[in-house]
Amino acid sequence: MNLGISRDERDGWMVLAVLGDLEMGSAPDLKRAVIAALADGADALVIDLGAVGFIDSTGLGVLIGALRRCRANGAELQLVCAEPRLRELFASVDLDRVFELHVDVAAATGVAL
Amino acid sequence: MNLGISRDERDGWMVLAVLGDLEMGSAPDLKRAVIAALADGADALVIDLGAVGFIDSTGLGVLIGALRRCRANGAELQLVCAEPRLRELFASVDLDRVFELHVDVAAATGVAL
Amino acid sequence: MNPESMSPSSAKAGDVVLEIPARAEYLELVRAVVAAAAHVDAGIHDDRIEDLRLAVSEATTNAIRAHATLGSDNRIEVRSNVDGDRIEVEVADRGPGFDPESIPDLPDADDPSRLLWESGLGIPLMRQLTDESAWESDNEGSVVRLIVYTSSYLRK
Amino acid sequence: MNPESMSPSSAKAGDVVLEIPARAEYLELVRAVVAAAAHVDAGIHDDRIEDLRLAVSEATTNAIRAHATLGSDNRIEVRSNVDGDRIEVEVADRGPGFDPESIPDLPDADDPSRLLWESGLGIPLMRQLTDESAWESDNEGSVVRLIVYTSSYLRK
Ligand SMILES: Nc1ncnc2c1ncn2[C@@H]1O[C@H](COP(=O)(O)OP(=O)(O)O)[C@@H](O)[C@H]1O
Ligand SMILES: Nc1ncnc2c1ncn2[C@@H]1O[C@H](COP(=O)(O)OP(=O)(O)O)[C@@H](O)[C@H]1O
Repeated sequence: MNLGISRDERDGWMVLAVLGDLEMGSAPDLKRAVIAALADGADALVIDLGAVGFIDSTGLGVLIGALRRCRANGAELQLVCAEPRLRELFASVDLDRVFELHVDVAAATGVAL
Repeated sequence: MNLGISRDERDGWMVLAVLGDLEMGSAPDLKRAVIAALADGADALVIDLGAVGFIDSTGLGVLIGALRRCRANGAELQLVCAEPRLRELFASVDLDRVFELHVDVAAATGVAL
Repeated sequence: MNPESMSPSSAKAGDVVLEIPARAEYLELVRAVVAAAAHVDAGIHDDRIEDLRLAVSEATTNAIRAHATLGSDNRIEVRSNVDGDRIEVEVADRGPGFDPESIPDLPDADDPSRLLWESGLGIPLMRQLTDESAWESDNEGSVVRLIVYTSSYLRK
Repeated sequence: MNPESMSPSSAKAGDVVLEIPARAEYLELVRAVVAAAAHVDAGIHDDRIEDLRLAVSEATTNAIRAHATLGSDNRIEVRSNVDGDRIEVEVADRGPGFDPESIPDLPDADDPSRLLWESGLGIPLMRQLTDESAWESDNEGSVVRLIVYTSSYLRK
């Protein structure tokens, strides 16, 4: 299974919009997209999970790795995730304390840079 | 699995609109509905398969049985089935020569009584 | 081939095997698994998958009925193998068996007695929908093998 | 319990068993089968099925990885049993095995070193999502048993 990942600029943020299930088979696609965005000089990233229906531990792991990579590059990272079940999933392994989950892209890019 | 079957009068026809998959587990529901319609005195029946996604041999068998029962009661039977795959299915076992398949209820009830 | 030869130990590496209770509630699951197993190979045309889905559903319906005649809750095994341009599905039951050669032909569609045949459409449909179909049966059970070639886009 | 005890011969009458090649392409199929097997019992709350779906997906991901470390194309078995108000799923692999007791705890969410842990979330998640979870493992493989009670509507 492949993810669809589109890149978009918005108010100085690079938005990666993800479409599909984020799991073992597809999570590496997102990892590559984050690495590429940072290599292209992005210093403020949004990962938009609005069109993601399923995330497993591999998907969560890639998001943690993305945060680590962004911090190492001095870049910002914000997540968009409105779906209640997925928000609960982050909370169930305390990742709601690691990430702020925004309800839409406007809320995420509204964070002061 | 249960079928949804609704009954409706139209221009002297009793229309049985079927919703669901017509297979082993559900086909008996349609058989019962046909028997009940004839018992209630219907002399012109339309079975509308427009909201049926899947039909198997059990489903086709119930339709054959419905035609036999209607003829035995001197009642008319017309079928509505527009979906190309299902029309092909009837044709693949020559049932297009047993039933006329109408594209909508108006075409079926347009048949002269 | 008898149903024994379909036990998991003889499975090929790429097989997807589903074992279900012999109950009508599981038919939809069988159809979903066959479609999903076929979809793993992205090259397969949707129409062919639809054909196979219906053919396997027919085979499973017969298997469920066969168990019912024995009052048996023994399970049914559905094995799918996608290999290059061909999908092979075997449905194995532990029913009473039957003689595949002695299945009567249906009356012609123009014959009024055709309407007496509410059953007997399953095997003709399986033959129509697949490129190859074969039955083996003894008093320990039956196995149907259904094959579609993914390159045969159009129904026969 | 070892993986042997999960061979079809010991299956309970109501079991749905799925055997797949140890490849990521089949994860979605596993999730669909578990959900469908659970849905056959109409009384089960959708939220609990979702929880189980994810937990089983995690177990299967680990099983696929375990086979990959051996370079093995041996298959993985997922057995679902719905019984009254409880669904039990077992995922059995033929991987190298591991010591479930020695899995380290993750650093606290406030600990900066938490970000070094891109993996290790699977087992904590399975524990969170199910009412009971148990691992048995030896050098012939591992079995995870996951149970949800259908009456426990809310996540723990
Ligand atoms: N797996 C099976 N086990 C036992 N008998 C079978 C099996 N499959 C088919 N048969 C026999 O063959 C007959 C014809 O099957 P089929 O063409 O599918 O029509 P139907 O199932 O509607 O009768 C069945 O009625 C049954 O007697
Ligand atoms: N079925 C299994 N076979 C072998 N090792 C396993 C299995 N399940 C889990 N493990 C071991 O336990 C570790 C932790 O598993 P888990 O919490 O799911 O996180 P992750 O799979 O992301 O590492 C794995 O890295 C692996 O070493």
